[in-house]
Amino acid sequence: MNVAVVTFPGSNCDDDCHYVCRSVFGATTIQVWHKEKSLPSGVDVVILPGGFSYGDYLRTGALARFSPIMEDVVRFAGRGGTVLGICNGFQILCEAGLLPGALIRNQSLRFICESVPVRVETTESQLTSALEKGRVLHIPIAHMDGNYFAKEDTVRGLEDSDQVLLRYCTSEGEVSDASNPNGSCANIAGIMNSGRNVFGMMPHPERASETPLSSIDGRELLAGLLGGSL
Amino acid sequence: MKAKIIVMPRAEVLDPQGEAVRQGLASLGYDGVRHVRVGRYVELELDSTEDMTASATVQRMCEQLLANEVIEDFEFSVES
Amino acid sequence: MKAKIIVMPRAEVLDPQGEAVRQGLASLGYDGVRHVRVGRYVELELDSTEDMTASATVQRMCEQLLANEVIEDFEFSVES
Amino acid sequence: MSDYQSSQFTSEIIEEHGLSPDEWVRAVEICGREPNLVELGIFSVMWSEHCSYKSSKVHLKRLPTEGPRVLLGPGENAGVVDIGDGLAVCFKMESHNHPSFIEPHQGAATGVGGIMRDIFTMGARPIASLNSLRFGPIDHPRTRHLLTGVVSGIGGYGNCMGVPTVGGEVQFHEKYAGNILVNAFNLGLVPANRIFLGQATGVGNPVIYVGSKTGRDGIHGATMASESFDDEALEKRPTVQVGDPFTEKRLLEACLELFERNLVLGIQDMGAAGLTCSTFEMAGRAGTGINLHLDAIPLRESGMTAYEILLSESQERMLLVCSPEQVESVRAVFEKWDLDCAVCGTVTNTGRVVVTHHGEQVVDLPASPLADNAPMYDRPYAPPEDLEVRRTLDESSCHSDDLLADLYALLSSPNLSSRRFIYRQYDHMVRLGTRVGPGGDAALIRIPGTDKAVGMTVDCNSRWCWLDPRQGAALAVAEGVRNLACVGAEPVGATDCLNFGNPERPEIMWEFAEAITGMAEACAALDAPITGGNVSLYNETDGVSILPTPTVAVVGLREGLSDESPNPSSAFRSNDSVVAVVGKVAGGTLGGSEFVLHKTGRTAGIPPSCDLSAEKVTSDVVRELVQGGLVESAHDVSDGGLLVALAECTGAHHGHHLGADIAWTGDETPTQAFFGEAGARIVVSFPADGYGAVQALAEKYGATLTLIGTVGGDRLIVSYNGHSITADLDEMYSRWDQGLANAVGVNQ
Ligand SMILES: Nc1ncnc2c1ncn2[C@@H]1O[C@H](COP(=O)(O)OP(=O)(O)O)[C@@H](O)[C@H]1O
Ligand SMILES: [Mg+2]
Repeated sequence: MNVAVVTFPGSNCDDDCHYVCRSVFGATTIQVWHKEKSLPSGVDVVILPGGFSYGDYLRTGALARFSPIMEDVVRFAGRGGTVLGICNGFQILCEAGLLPGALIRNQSLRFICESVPVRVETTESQLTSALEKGRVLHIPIAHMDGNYFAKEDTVRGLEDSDQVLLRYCTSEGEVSDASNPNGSCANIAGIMNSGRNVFGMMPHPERASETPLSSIDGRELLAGLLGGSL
Repeated sequence: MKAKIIVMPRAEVLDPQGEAVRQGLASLGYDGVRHVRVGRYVELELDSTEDMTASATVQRMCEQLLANEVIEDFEFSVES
Repeated sequence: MKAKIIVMPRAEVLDPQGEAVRQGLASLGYDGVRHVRVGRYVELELDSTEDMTASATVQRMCEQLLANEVIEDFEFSVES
Repeated sequence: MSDYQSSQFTSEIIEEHGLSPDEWVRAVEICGREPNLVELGIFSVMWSEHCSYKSSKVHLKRLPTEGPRVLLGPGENAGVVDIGDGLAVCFKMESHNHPSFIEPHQGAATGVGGIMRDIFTMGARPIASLNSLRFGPIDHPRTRHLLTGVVSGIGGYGNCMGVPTVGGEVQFHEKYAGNILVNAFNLGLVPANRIFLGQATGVGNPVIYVGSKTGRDGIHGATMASESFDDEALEKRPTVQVGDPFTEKRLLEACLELFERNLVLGIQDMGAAGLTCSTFEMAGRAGTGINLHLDAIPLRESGMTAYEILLSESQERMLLVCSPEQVESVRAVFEKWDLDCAVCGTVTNTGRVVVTHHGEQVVDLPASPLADNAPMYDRPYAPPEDLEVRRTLDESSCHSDDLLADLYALLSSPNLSSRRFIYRQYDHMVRLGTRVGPGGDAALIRIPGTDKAVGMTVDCNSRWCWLDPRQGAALAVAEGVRNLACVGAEPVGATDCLNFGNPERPEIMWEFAEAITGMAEACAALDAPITGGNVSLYNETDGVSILPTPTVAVVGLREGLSDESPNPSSAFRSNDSVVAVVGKVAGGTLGGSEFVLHKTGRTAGIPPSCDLSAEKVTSDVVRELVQGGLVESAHDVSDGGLLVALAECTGAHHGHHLGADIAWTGDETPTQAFFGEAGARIVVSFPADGYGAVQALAEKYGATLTLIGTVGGDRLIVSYNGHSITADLDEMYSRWDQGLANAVGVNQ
């Protein structure tokens, strides 16, 4: 399994993604600098990691989507290649138009870092095919702009074609306003594109992949993608 | 040549900053404030070209980078 | 009654966001952009009062909450 | 004043540069002539209290700075301590009090940026931050604005840097209403054999400027009108610096790339006094000189004078020296990260710093006398006249009529309630190291590729320090060591940030000297050598000084951890486990306590003293208990006393509340027993069948161990000499958890 992790200026979870892919899943990881014009050959999965690409200046992800590497990431996704955007990576994918909608400022206007429960909304994806629908995972979020917005019909479209991956919920799996940490439309925490090969999520599965850390629930999502044996 | 660009959250998009400002103003005693929206204001200094081209250029800049039309509207003016 | 307020980083203060946008525009091929500053644009709807009072009120709102005068300047207009 | 005897400057100009008549004479001596205006500016910043430590140095010398693991003590940008496996940690704490009062967000942000540069300039990658904050009372009109701004500034900068903020402390007290404190700590990880120093070595080597452009930021010095400063130019000087964490993040990665590839001989960040300080210090430390060309410096604004360029405090800049062959490689690295990089000078053997601007020589000064032989003062000191008044407390006036109501009130008070409102705004998990984060007694950060983790904590009970600076400072160190013990870490070093009032007042100097004495004793007794720190004086507004606040951050090491080792926790874990206190249960005092503050609004009385041998024994026992997995929880008894500590043990973990049934007897009043404060006490819990092993360990060290109850149920029942309270867990938890957010007036 060859995983390319793109480093934008200001990315700060790139090291974490390399580390987890390698040491938890035994994948081969390749560092890709954003100024590269093409992804290395033989890449199976591309990860756009979390962080503050371009300092989050202007809008999150707005400047990163124009990084030279992004053209090839778009081509790769167009060929059906698997792309995962985590947190800032999700924001970049939305700005690049690979995923619908946008991530705006948290409703509280404050940064939120904590482990939150999220509910698995579909099993029709590489990430979740081994999980049960409705399963509650505890995974950390850490963001200032995680408030998912899309037009009503876009959200309905996502729901109708089963593209919602994860929703914020209570520990018991109930999706409600009280369990919505940032104001996201329909409590959406993660989605995929219609081709079901481009994934974006605000929670950080790489932060929940080893026993000494907050939980190991994130590992189950990544396992679907990286095919490692747990 | 100077371009002045206003980028605002679209009407249907929730504007948490605007709402926070409204509440902040209310708690300071300004309760006559009915509605607040907070957007971005961008000022560009351009190498002077003809007005027409400048307008077209700024329009493209907004579409490509300065505004995200999923959530934002923009308007601008160009002056020399 | 509507107030339109522009809040900008003061000229002498570092504006990292403006600089990042300038570089971003340059990398998109807009290299005629010499200088960028990014500020905030706030639109308020006020219960209508007389223009004079409204102006004075908005001025106070800016001083108290909307602008941080240590690092920002503001200007505004009021229209009915 | 005629004794300035200057031919060019009025005495006002010299005074406004902060030079005393004696210092002026000394400056003239060093120059061998009268300094020019630019040089005067340089003396001014280099000999400022902030850069020269002129009032504090005599006392700082008394601190123990050596230990078996210390690789580098005070003097460089940060101290370095060996942690084995070829690795070392590099850490330091700095204050950014004044800027944070003027503009809380940017002031705190640039404070964080500054301390991180101190760390990565040593070759280390920053892996964790702490902060220690002081504000006026929460209902003071400015406090909310200051608190929310400071927290968003710390988070904004640290989060963007990708460095987790893993702990800290916050206190509110009226003495800080006009002068808040923002102390920022950072710790980095560095290969022990690859530490970089701030030295300009190798005659002929290029001196390179990297990072942000220089603007007119933070130039103090001359506010007077003189030919070189028209009013317009003065107006152009911002009073506040804006932090740019995006640039600093790139600067960090670029510098780490240089270190990795050994492309640097010496490097130093530009902090206070900017280019001047780094140039003089780098040459001074290496015994060399530097020729500096200001025309090469990347500028943000046009028309800057030599004075302004040299004294600018623009953020996110570094100065480095490499060999001539390396210049192109260095340049390529900074180009990759889109950062400015300019060769701006050369290392010389003259021992002098010579600066040219527009073809003119504007400075020619010897490097080391300025950097190393700054004036030093042994300022007079005497105890404050009101010390006896401060230490007088009629204890009968403050006893609890309703123990339960007082417990609830304390738990929701700004000083004792949960800090979740704050640390939720800090990314405390990035870099995947955080085994124990904010909310624990100390943070515990694992070191990849080893079985080790680094513990860190920052503490200071400034109320105690006001009533007894010597004992208070000693207790700050002891609390740090105790907090580390609770996560199983052994102290390896410490850094401090000494925040005090005006040193020209004898009573402030007395507080300072006493605090140093207490810190020195405790650091020596508890094996926590001071490897560096920071002094912040003149913290007073309108004649009101802050409480003396010698903040101490202690760093510890934990070894032998595996993935399966449970993470230490302060919360009770299982029903029917035994609750015990290591250290004396009795002996808490109400003097200077949270309880007295809550009851009377006063800070008064005789605070606890620090019993160093009891501290040592208590910490040694608990550390070994935690390391050996013999206890399920360990929690230090600090502010608020035993009852508050027990309450914290029942609910310190979200969604995991376990009650307890506690009882003991003694000779104190119930108020004292429940709310009295003291050092050297830690609450532990362990399965009943583990008692033998715990007892044996306590005996081995000669520690007192008192069983006081059992874990279980959904209430906390505490009874002392038959006085008993029953507290509802949900009630306690919600008061504690929401206390601070409610006081600030936000929902979370
Ligand atoms: N400013 C802060 N930033 C981050 N964490 C904080 C801050 N203030 C307090 N905390 C965290 O809250 C917890 C309680 O703090 P404190 O009451 O000072 O603990 P203790 O008394 O055990 O030293 C600790 O885990 C501490 O790290
Ligand atoms: Mg403490």
